[in-house]
Amino acid sequence: MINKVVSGADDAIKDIKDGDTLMLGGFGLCGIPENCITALVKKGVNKLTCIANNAGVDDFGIGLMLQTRQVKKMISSYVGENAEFERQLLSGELEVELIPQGTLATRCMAAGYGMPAIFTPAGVGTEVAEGKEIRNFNGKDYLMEYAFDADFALVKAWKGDTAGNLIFRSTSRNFNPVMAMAGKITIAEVEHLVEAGELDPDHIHTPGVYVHRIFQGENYEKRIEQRTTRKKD
Amino acid sequence: MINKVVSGADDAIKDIKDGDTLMLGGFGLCGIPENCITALVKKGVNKLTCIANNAGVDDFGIGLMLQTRQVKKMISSYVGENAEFERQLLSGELEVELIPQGTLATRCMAAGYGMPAIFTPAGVGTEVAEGKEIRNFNGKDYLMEYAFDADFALVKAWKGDTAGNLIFRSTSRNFNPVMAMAGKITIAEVEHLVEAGELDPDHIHTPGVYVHRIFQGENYEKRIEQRTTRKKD
Amino acid sequence: MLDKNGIAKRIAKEIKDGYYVNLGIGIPTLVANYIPEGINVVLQSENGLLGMGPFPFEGEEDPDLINAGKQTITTLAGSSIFDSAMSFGMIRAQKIDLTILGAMEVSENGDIANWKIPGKMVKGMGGAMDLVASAKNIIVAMQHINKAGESKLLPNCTLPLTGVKCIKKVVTELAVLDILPEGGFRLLERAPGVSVDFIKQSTLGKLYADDNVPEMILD
Amino acid sequence: MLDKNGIAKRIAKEIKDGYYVNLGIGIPTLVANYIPEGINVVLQSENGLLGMGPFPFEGEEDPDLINAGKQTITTLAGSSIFDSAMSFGMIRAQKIDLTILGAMEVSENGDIANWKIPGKMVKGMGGAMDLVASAKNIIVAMQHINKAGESKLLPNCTLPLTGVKCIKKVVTELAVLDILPEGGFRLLERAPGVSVDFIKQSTLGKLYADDNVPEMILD
Repeated sequence: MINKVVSGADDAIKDIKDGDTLMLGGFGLCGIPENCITALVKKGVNKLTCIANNAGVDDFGIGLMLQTRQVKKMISSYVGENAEFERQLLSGELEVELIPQGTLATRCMAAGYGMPAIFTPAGVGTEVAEGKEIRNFNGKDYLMEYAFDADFALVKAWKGDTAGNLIFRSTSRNFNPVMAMAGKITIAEVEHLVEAGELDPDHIHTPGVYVHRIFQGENYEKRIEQRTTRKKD
Repeated sequence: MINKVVSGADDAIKDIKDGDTLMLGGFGLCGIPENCITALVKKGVNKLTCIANNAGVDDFGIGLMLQTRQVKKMISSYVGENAEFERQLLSGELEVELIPQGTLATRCMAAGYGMPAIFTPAGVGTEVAEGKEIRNFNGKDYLMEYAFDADFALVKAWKGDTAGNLIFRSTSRNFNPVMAMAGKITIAEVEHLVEAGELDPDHIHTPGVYVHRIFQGENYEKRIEQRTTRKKD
Repeated sequence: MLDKNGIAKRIAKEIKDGYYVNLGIGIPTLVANYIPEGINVVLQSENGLLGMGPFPFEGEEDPDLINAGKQTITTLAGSSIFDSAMSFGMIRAQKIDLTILGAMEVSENGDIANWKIPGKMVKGMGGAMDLVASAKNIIVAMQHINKAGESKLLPNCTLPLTGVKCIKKVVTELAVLDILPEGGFRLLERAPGVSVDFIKQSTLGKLYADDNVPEMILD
Repeated sequence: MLDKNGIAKRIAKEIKDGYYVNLGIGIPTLVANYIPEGINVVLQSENGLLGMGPFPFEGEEDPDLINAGKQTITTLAGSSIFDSAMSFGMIRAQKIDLTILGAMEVSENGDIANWKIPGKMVKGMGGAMDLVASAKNIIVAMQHINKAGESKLLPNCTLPLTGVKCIKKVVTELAVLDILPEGGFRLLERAPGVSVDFIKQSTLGKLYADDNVPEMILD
């Protein structure tokens, strides 16, 4: 089996350079590549375009890269849970492209499946449709949307093996598998790195062929954005 | 949770009628819906269009439905492992539409994902492209292929729960999950039917929302088409 | 006049046995509290879960298990997890029977605006555009009139649209209304104590109302 | 002149460390037997497996575990299983580094015919059209001349095509040849004991050959 293990986050992201387009997995703060983000902040790489469903909060997730003004453009479905984001957007320092969440996910999948474009009804008749090709199938209008083209995809999995196979845990799966498929180079950080052979082939969510580098992550904070509970009766 | 359990194959297929379009999971004889096929033969429903990667062998799989002349048309990528198939084809009793295997799979997936059409380079410049729209993306030609529209999908899983969630075993997965997503009505037969809650939500390949009826199959033969082995040294 | 819980309670009566339901953020989330006993319903959360359960007990929150509103939740027996592409795949393929979401404005031809107010910080449409464009059955939970007393049920939406000709039913603090295929709101039920005349005054879009419109039955 | 195993052996030398490889039915399957030691290669089987292992020991066959040739096989440590859509998704997205497949005819501009003989029972293209249309690196394992002594390396294919302008390298019982971007076969190596003249005679398509073409080194 081909070994994809690298020593850690710094090593994994070492060739990410100014102006690159990155995909970052996660939904809100759930399932985000915490170690890679820390390493990107440390490396200080700039003018990044980030494709990610959300932009983190002020002091966590992609918010950390906004604080250091490393992000030129966000391509997301829902943003603005952080004051710094809003400030940069209003001041024109930051560009934002808002995309329906399903379109965002499917444009990732399209890249991973070698499909140059997909059709979706999301956004027909709205400003999202401006300048896009509309096509009618069976009486319903669809927009043609293109596959993403990302230099790197940074994803976070629960378990991974040395061959790059990934297993996600619960709803931290979200965008991670579709982005893992879509990066020209895919970097996976995992909570538990195991030897090839320890994962059941039937349980693998992302086959190792899609993963170029994998490392054992550390110090996961896994912050909760909306802690909601009920009381025991 | 919504209960999808029906009593058995006869019950599950009771409303399949003459002229319907069926998808049948499996690759060769691996992972085919054996119980549903037996029930279809027993019911004697006719003029079926079958979307399936292969057409079985003379005395097993879809071959059983060919013996009884229940199939009007096969939509497949590779057929003809059976003499009766060839006889019916040459005599004009049976229609066959041959489709590249990846196109077949992706047209199923497109139906399950609500995408009316997909683009694939498979078949460009060949007779498969005849009459189809060709479109160039980034310097490469692609064919536009449409999502399938099937009345029923018949799939075979290893485990399933009462909520219709499915888990497949090894390469018997093949076309089953993409067809399970694609049927207007999806019928799943499983080797092991368990209560909702017994399957790990992270291990489920096909979520129950795609499955309309599920039953505990019986008497699985799981025939091997090409038994290849090596000797212990 | 209904409060938010009243709106949620009335909408819950629209949920049928065997439905897969997607609940948006806000009032729609409250609907889960009023699903009638004996009705089997599966809640979808578009971040990748079928079978959303209640909030966890204190101390049992799992950061890896959240809903589309980023709230900590639980799973149920029979839940399944999937990625974002499959989640919106099943939405697009109309496998979800009912979608309930909030709105800022709805027009008499079924257009909806619920994501953007020009001049204000725009957070994004999230999954709303996918949901309204794909769902076969959408109920909007919204306020009939804004704080200035202006109608939010309009001839045409004034805000940027989320989707066109997609809304079939609206439940507000004042009324239950269908949107007719040929256009126009049809008044089906009045909130307790609200007159047909008041609903007429409060609806700027074309409204069809009989003289005898029944009052909602909430329990 | 090489036998089938010789062709497979020569092709195996094209496989580099870290390659994901799809092997077609026939001679390509034999290539697995000659992958050099110390080279880490992962074999993909397009029915849904990465990490194809050897045939099982007698009595250990698993009907649920087959390759695209429907043969019983095994998995290896690090194998993964997926559905047919993902399998061809990774093929289409060019995640597979090398595809090796058989052919009936190849043309000097890289067209390939390997699925249909008019007048004969047509079994289908299986995954071949997807593979040739998508793969960035395809090697064809084929016979240079048929039993009647006629060339199968042609100016244009006479049989219905499987794919156009997609083949870059051909290994036959006589030679290793590249197909040039501008068209034409370029002779790279001769099989042991085979002369350049014989290869010229046996190639109907345009052939570029130096006087000194090295003999293949197989071990």
